Amino acid sequence: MQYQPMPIKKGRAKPPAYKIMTAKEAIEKYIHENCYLGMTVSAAPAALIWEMVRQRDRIKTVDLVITSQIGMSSALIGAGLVRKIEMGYNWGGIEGEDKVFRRAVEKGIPRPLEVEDYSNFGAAMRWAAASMGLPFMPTKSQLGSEIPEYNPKIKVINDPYNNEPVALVPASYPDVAVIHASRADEIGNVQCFGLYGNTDTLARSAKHVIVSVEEIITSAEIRRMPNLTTIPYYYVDAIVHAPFGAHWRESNYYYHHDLAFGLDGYRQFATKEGFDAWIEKYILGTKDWDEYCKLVGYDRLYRLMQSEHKYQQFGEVR
Amino acid sequence: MQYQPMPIKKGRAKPPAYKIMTAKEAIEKYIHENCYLGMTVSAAPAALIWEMVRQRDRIKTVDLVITSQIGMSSALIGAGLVRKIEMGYNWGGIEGEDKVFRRAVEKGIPRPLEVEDYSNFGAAMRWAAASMGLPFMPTKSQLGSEIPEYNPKIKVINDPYNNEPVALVPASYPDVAVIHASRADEIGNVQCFGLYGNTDTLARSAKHVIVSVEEIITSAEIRRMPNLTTIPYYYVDAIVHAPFGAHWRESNYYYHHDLAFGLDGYRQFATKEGFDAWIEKYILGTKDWDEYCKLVGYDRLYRLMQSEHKYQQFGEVR
Amino acid sequence: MSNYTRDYSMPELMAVTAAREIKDGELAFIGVGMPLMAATVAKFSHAPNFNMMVEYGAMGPAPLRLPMCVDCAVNNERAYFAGSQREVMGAQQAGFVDVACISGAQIDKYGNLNSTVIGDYHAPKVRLAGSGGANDLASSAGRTIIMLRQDGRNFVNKVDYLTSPGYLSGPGARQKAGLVGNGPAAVITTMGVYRFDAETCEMYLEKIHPGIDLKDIKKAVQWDLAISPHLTETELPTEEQIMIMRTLDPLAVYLGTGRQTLAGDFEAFMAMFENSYHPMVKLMRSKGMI
Amino acid sequence: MSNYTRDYSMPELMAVTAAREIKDGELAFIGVGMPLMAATVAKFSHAPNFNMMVEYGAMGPAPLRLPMCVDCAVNNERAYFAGSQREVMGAQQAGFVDVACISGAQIDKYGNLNSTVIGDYHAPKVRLAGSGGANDLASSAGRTIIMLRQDGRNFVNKVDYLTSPGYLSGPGARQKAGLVGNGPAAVITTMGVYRFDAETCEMYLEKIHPGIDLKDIKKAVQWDLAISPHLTETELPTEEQIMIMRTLDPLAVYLGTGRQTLAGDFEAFMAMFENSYHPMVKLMRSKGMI
Repeated sequence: MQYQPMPIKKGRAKPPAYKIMTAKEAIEKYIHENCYLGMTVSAAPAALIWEMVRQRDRIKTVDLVITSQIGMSSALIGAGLVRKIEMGYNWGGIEGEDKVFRRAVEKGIPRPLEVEDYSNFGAAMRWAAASMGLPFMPTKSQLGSEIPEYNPKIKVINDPYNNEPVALVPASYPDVAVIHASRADEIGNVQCFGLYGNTDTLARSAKHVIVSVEEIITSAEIRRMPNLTTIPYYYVDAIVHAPFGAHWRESNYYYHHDLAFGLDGYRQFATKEGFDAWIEKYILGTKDWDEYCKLVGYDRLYRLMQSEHKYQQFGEVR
Repeated sequence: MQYQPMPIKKGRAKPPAYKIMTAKEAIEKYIHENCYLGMTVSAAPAALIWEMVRQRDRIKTVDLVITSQIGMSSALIGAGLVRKIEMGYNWGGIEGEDKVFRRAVEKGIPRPLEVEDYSNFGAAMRWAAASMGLPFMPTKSQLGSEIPEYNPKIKVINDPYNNEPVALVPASYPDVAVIHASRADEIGNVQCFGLYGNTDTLARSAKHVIVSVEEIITSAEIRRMPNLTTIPYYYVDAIVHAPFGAHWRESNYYYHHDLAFGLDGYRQFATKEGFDAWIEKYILGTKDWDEYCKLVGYDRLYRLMQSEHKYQQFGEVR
Repeated sequence: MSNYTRDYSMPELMAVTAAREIKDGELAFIGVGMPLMAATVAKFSHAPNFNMMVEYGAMGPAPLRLPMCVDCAVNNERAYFAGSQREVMGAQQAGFVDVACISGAQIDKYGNLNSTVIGDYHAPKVRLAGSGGANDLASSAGRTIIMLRQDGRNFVNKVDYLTSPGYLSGPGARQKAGLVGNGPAAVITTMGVYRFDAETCEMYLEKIHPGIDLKDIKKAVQWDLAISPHLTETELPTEEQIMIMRTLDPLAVYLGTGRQTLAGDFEAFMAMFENSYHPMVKLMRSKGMI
Repeated sequence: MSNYTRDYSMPELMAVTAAREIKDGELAFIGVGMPLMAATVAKFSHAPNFNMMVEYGAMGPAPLRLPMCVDCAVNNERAYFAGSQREVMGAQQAGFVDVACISGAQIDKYGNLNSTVIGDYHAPKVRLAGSGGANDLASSAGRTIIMLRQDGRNFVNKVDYLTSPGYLSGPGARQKAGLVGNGPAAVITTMGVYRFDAETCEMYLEKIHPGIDLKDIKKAVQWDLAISPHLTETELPTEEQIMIMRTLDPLAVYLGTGRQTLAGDFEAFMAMFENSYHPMVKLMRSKGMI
């Protein structure tokens, strides 16, 4: 009787290996032309996005998938990198109207932008599905609205148990996720303090995951309080040390939102020329995140940190 | 033109009110005859289960829904309370074969027990569905096996995106969940340290939730590290202060599994007479959890606590 | 109780009116901006046991400063829970949220909202933010409070894109669509307060803001608006309610011109925190909240 | 490397044989009992960068003592992650688990397992534990290692209840059923080691344990068992591998009669921790793990 030993296939788990690299290295290694890029709003992965803008001539085009986004997606849109966005919300939050997004959708400036709309929870459930290896998730959102009518990927069916309508959303498996978090060890165990939105499920859905963090800590520190680990190492490809890496936005327990800076930026984003000048100064004109921070001013960043620490710091669990 | 103001319906959220009561009070208030009772294995809600056994003449019959269970479900089964069990696993773990469960299923002793089988994750996804208000969840488990053939509640369909098989499980909304956790404040914000299995989703699925805890803490302590809150107050009806409330099993960071006690118990559970004598001594013969602890011995419990603390304690998040 | 005041702005009146929709002990889903101010007024006055959820994963915060966005670190400050969006959004889909505040650019007589596009979806005149959480809350929250500017053109016969369901096409339509929540309870605008007829599900005018002319309201609504036979004037804010809002948000970032003031002025921004810290501490102490 | 030893028990041989199936850097889903001993041997010898997941919500523990169950506090000790079952079970369904150890009471030639009932489901001769996580891991883990006692009656033509899928009815059947994982890679029993033919998906005997007679194996299998033309004897445990297991589990709770020893004897149980603490510290120090 014949026999032929089974070949053993490789799983998706990333190894517990040294994963620290620069933003430049991580973006070069994982973000390629026509990449399907996942991103979420808590916290803002500014250090990684700025680096993508610096490498835009190489990257050329990405398709974005977000739940909500404020600012980061529009930096990429304004820089001419985005062909399509799958989204729940893309606007300016407290900084107001997102003219970059409007120009792209309404006028194709700097390039046409295709939009695929979901509700926030509908968009979030796409990553919930992918994070568990499922082809779809049901939701009780989006029903009755016109969101499914303009987005054929959302399928309204009668559930086979109660015969009541549910709206299915398909799993989203981004090629790469870019995430900003509180801290990580060098093999990629990541902790997100405070509210972190969909960061957890996004990391579980993407084929490759780049996480920038405020602090690198030892694995021994991770092991002291494993309940705080939100993204275990096996999802993570690269850890980028980027202190203040979410500025102008906030990082829970680290520093406060720099509203003065954000409002000023959005004022400049009102025109294409203003946007171009802004990224020329702050992104293209700086060679890396440290230079950006110097341009903003570490004294200013430090004051934002003190402002946050006045109100909250993580500490003893008694 | 006529008008008739809309009546405002009440939501499901429990109020942020004082919720501390004794196990006796909580079981009397929420557990009634024919109750559909949810329970999970981490941690073992022994103090609450013992109280149910004490009140068995009043309660008479419950239907259980679990993912995995070790010991607690069989205490109820052996006490003649359980008509049906929906489950992934019900056995003795390290304590070995569950003769109580076997007697009930194989011989109807002390009463016939109907079984509805799922895989563990299949069972878990029923609470994942309920916790988000969904009628069902898809899984990639259970496919190809005979589990769905013997359980018509599991429906295998081709998913509408890739046309590949998925096994749907229906949401499970228990009437009451009994849970043991680390600590809670008096309005019912609950923290579970260590591994807590499905405790989070079970609490979100049940109509009423009773949580016994090792420690009552202030709301100010909850507010110091809100990332550690696993069950927010709005799910919780009753908080029962039950130190060592999972004995003979363990409570992460509090005390170790009492294997010597558990093995001895399972040895006695091998016969109906042995089981009856055991519950007579430890449960029916004690009027409450404090008396049970005294019978076991607080010196012994304290040594189990020290044994756990030698290896791990929660503490500073640096 | 403090006295009514006439020293208020229209956004302040709207926020206070929304605050009055929130009951003590409720759980509410709140976005930043005007809903946040409404929630704060409620919490600091008649509803101390009310708690708010914030979309990106926080519940029950008790901050001493003004949150900047739904994912802002401030929402985590002394919260009962912080973590994932799944928790708060899952809870609301499961029926745990009593009340939610939402908005939109257009509304129709059934309370359906559009926050996606003005004009054609595929060639929009104005592209807007998209649903965000509005559709989710409109779908599943126990009830919704809708807040929007009434600009004369946005109370329309048909919204250009139905982002967030009100009563859809009328009686029974929400149930038929499979929606969990009960739909809109009130619409609070720059002109008045509207509710919905239990039988027809149509919006009617319940209260009119001080100084607003009923004729102007009728002109600002495209359909034939029903008026309550008990039409009254909107209750004025109290001095205390105004004090609460101005203590938390002294520069009127949310209810006035604060954003213009702060754009590019870091020192003014830092000073805002410095100057509001002690008044906030004092206010929360007086309420027994710290 | 330390030398091979003949001072071992059959459970120890099985655990060591399973340990050799685990590669460095892999992520494995491990239950307590024999799989835990296998995982520990792997971690402390050839696979220091391998990490285990435990079903009730832990990953990467590095404990100084013996875990008692899948929900045991020990699994949390110095872990990389602790929390919900959803994390570890979701990860495995999504394809992140390289290898998992499972078991059952009956097995057929395609590696299908029964851990639910012996006899008729509705009137069972013996009711067993049920699937637990076994079905989930058999469905979705990258590969599975099956460990079970071979008692002469449990290698059957047809399992009484198919709890955990092996290759189901043969080639292509897993894919057709929609299963994510690749199915069983090895079956380790009290008699030998079996693998599966890539073309037919049928189990064949690859290795025979020292002292076991091939004729006895054939008698213990109901179907016509294929034998590898390269049939060899199972590699013996090394002295170090045996030392590791006996340091972690000095009373042979999992691989011997420890449970009989401890039942009812609290002092013996406490002494087990006391006595194993320093040897475990010394062992982990020698491996650079603490």
